[in-house]
Amino acid sequence: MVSYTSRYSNNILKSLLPWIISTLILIILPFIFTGGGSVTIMNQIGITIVMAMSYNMLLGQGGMLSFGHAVYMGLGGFIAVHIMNFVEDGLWLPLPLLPLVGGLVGLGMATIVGSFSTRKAGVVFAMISLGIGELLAASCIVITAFFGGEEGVSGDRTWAPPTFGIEFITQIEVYYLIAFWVLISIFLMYLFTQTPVGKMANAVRDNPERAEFVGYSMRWVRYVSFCGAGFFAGIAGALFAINFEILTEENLSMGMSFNILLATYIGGIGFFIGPVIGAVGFTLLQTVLGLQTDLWALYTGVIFILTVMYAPSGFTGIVTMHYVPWQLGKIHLLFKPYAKILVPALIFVAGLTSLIELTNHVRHHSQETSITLYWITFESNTIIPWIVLLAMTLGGFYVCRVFAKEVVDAWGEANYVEKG
Amino acid sequence: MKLFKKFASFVLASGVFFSSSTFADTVKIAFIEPLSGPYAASGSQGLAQFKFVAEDQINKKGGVLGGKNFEIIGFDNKLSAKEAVIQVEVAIDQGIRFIAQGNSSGIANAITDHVKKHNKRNPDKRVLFINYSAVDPALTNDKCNFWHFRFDANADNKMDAITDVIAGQPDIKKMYLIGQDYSFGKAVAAAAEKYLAEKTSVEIVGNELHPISKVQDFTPYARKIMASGADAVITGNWGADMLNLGKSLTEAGYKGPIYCYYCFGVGITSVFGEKGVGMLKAVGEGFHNPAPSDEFRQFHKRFKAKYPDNDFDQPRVINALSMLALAIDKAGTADDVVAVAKALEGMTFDSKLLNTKVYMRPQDHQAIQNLHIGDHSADVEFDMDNSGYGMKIFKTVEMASMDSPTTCKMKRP
Amino acid sequence: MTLEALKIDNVTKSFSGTEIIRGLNLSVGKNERHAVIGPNGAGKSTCYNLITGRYEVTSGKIFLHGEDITNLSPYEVKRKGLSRSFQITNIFPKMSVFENVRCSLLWSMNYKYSFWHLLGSQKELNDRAEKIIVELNLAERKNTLAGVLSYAEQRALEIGITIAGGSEVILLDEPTAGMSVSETEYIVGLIRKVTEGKTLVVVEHDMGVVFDLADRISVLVYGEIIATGSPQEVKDNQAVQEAYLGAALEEEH
Amino acid sequence: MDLFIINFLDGLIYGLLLFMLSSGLTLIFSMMGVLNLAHSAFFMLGAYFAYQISLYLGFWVGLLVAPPIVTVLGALVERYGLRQVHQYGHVPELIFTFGLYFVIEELVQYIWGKNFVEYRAPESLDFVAFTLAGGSIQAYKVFMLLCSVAIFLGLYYVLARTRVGMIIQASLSYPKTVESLGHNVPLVFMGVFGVGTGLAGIAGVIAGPTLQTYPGMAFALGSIVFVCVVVGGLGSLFGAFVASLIIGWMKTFAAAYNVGAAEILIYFGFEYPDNVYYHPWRDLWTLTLPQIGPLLPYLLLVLILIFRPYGLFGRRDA
Repeated sequence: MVSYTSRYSNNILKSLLPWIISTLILIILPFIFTGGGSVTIMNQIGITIVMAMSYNMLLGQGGMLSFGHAVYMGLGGFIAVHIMNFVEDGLWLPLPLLPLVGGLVGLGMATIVGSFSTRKAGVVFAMISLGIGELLAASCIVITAFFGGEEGVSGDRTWAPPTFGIEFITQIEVYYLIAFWVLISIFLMYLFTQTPVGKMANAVRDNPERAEFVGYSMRWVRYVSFCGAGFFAGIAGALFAINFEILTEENLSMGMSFNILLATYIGGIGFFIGPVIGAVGFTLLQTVLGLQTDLWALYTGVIFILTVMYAPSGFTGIVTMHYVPWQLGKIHLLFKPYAKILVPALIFVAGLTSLIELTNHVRHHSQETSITLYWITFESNTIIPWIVLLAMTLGGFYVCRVFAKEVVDAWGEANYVEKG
Repeated sequence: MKLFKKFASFVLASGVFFSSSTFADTVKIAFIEPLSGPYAASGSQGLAQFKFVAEDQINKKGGVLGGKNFEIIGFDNKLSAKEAVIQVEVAIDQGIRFIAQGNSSGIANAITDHVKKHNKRNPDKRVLFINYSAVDPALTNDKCNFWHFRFDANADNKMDAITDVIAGQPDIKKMYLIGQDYSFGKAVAAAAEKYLAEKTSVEIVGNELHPISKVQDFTPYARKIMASGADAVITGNWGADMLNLGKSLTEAGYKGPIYCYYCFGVGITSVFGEKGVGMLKAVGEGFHNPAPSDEFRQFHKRFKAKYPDNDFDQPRVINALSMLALAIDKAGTADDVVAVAKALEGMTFDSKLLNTKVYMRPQDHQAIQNLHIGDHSADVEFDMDNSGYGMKIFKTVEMASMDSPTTCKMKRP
Repeated sequence: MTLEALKIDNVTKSFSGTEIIRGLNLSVGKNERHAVIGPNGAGKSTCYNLITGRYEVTSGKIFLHGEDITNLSPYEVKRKGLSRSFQITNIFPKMSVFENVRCSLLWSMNYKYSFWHLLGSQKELNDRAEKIIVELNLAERKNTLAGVLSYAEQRALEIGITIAGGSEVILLDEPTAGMSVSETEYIVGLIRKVTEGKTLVVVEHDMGVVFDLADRISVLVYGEIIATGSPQEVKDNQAVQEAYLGAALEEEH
Repeated sequence: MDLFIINFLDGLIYGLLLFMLSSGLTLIFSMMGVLNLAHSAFFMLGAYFAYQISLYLGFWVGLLVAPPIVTVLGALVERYGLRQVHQYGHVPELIFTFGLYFVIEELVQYIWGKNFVEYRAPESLDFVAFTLAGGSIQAYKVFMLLCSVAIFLGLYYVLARTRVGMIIQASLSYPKTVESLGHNVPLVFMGVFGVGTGLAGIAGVIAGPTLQTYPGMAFALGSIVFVCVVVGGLGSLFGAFVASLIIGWMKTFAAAYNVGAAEILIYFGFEYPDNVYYHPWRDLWTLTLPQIGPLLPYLLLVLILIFRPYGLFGRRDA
């Protein structure tokens, strides 16, 4: 009996360990990345994480492709901003509880829309979500009393009564508020995957027909997941409202929904943690790469297409692929080929992107001849950079092709299980 | 190994994450506009003009504060309020104290709101908002604040000028108002109704708003306008909505004038070509035919030499940067933005280059300046879109709306 | 009169005008092991699909323990205590064997659409799933993804999913199709074991299996039951002989 | 009445243009089960290619040459992109075409810039064909109308009367059987995807001069085409035709008649508020039909999907 208890508590500790580590990381992060700009970006990453995780409840866990998930986030956010403004008129609600209200709004909306949209999955579901998304995004402009037209609705989070003496004036205070809700949301979403209906969502995704023959209506299973996703999207919306203090029609727009799809997919929809990676990666692509080049969207699009084609389980999938070699103790076989291909691959990518940037530069900024790429400034109207970059691209590509075989062989070797 | 180091430094340096260094030798101005995506054209055109004016008009003349140069840094807001707020934060974090923006009043609203809150919460890192193009009247009325300065005439001022011209045209008896269904479109319609009633006996035969950027085919609207018997049309449309409306009207056989705010540049002038002659009549401060001065000819030549594909269509950029430079010199600091703002208030700027005066009204931070009504014409010295067509001034309203009322109640620190 | 476990009363089914099932009558008593045989295309699978709500009947009624289940949806039929397997393996390929079995237990253990129970701490549920997996001889493969099991193991899992919910009436669709002799033995043994004390309807081509398992046999030809009776009665039936011989002759040509 | 007729004609022209787009989309869907989200991007490519060619060789050469280029591009995308994704299932295919849309849009901006380009109707069609109720109809619009009708008849002929059409028709209903009959279904897929995108390309070439050629044109028309196809019934060419016309007329007439909510509200006995701009229901009182016109197709889409998920003319099991 004693041993059972200790094993039990040991298990609990083991399953709680990732959460404790995550909490610590979230606490430490602002001390590593200092400066208002980086906290703003981290806040945005946090919001995107909640949103992408919520989206993955639909796409990854439930097999529903939605083109209108921003609707639930947007509505949650709009209500949250309005409440922030009501707080000024004497409504008592501490700011840290606002995401709960946002979540309930998202839940409410999902309850309505889900009641008819979850009857079918696949194209029909996708198209209903597109229709609803377009409808609401467009009514944003028409219903100005609630949505504030194209300039949106803004509020001020500092009007809320102070919570434990915190007024949420600085970004860092907001960061910890968001971090708290990110943890709570991820934890709850994780628990959801461990419940009967969460598990049946996977079953319905894999084989809806058989799920019906074990007694579950696929529609109701989808409906519950859909409502759950709406709830967490609403939380993300309220966090958005707290962080940015403004909600506009953009929050409900197709573009927003598309971005979430991109982020989630690049991260990997088949894994619980995938959307977190995707949200971090995508936000950095958007903000950091966006500062470097105005072609960031092109690069993001290409990365997305490559993911869909060659790594359907996303970035997380690529990482988890290495679990088997690691377990077999053969991961070291991969180090050398990887290191070998890394250099030519980097040269290839650097060369190709530089060529693209250079062409773009000549095409659209013809008179400014000096251009800086990867910290090297040179003249774009001379022939030498072109030759060098072309050589880098082609050479890098060729060497990659040669080394690729080694990688494939090593991969096969590393995954080979001896019989016996 | 060298490459690896390079890669590592790329990863590190690409982050705004680590960098928060401030260089004291330049006065940095963050230019926050759409620089990617479908609306990037106007953003990158504006950036070119800012960079050129800073170099040509400020830095070459010795800069400010005895030798500090203006440095324009572009930030991509992707025409999104959220991104704009993020970029403002990033800019502030890089030590930038002046934010310039103008495309889309919605974004301007978000920025002015954010700047107001930021300045209240961070008195040590206050910033000024240089609005060079967003014309929603609310920005200098109900939503005005001490940190916001508008260098473009607002929608009301512009309508004031348009209706001055219309009042002098007795053959215009019936007017059709059409605009995009959002705050700016509504502001244009409201101003048109008001001024037409005040100044003329023109009958408004149609007043409607259409969904913004959602109408692909304007033919039914054109039919309606034809059927209403309108002699003239007023519209605040821009981009594809402007182009499609104008094209549908010509195709439907409409022959009258279209008074517009944004019917030139970004390809619109070149697509209209000969068909726009006698039809498009735009309001703005930025038309240079005939040339305002010899100096401007030289200036324009230098600009075109550097940016042959761009138009210099926003001379208010010259006003904005020149006035900012004067204010910084007068305040003796580029860090204490309160002093700079106080110097800017009530300033009258006499531009030899543009041969005009600009007055920054202190009560609402609205710049008062000459407004022109221009004709789409081939008889121009400076064309647009390199198309051979440009805007030829046929009427100028001096210091337009100098005494217009404002609801602004400005709180000063 | 005791109620039949399953009763099909004059059911017809047409697909765009063509009648596939024509006035089908069948009754299966409680705890009976009933086999349905017939040549290919006779309508056996259609018949299953009609009973379990995959297709809507054109006319007629279906009763389960005397209760009308005509045109109920598959999950409602299952909740009333009727469960089926599929001819083409129909499992949850991206979930482990254990999860497959546990999913099929959920409804019958009244978890419904719960999002407040954590599966990991439901001791009874997990124990039952473990027990079924042991019965299926799949204990070693407990944590393997169902999609990578061998064919015979998948067929065993298919049966496991079917019986896990504790339904009173079990419909099996060609449980031994495509199996070797030894695999067939294993599956038949399994079926015997897990359907103890239940009503079983099985569609099967392997006559050895049919005569081994069934108490009674019905012969379905061109959408009609032409004979029902004990194995011996069916063997001796003239119409059955003709139908089967006829079919055999046709196949030869 | 004259105004009605002229609006009817305008709506017809617009609807037929939509049909040119939706026919290709529905063809692809019925063959491959893929809703090609990048369809409007190919439409845009058609316009831009034709523009580029017209700069050197004139409009007519562009009309002839641009669609085949788009067709080849579409076929290549199927061969080297979609086929790779096919193994993962339908949802990844959908997501792939979505990514493709994104990339094409960026590429177009990369190559042709972000401004409007000067793609014009040919001079020879730049005259007023006829005038009705004071409104004139340009010869180019008549040309558009004729083109779309020709395409409809051509498609109909190919599908109903030729051997290729029979194979396609058969593949619509029984892809497995057609494959077992020895037809190279992957090749048919590639061909159909190419032709489908080629149809979008033709639509782009023809519509470019009137709807304007700019990087936002794909987005502007993108989702409305899905509405046509889904409302008509996925995979039904005739359904796409009917739905395109319905939506063409719906949008045209909604824009043409200024029916205001205020009139209706007053009719039902509500009183017009004194200061409408501060009234809580101000948006309702000032609402007009043209304002919500572009929303109507989406409303139709959602309603159709709720009450008839397989569309007006779709097969139930599709």
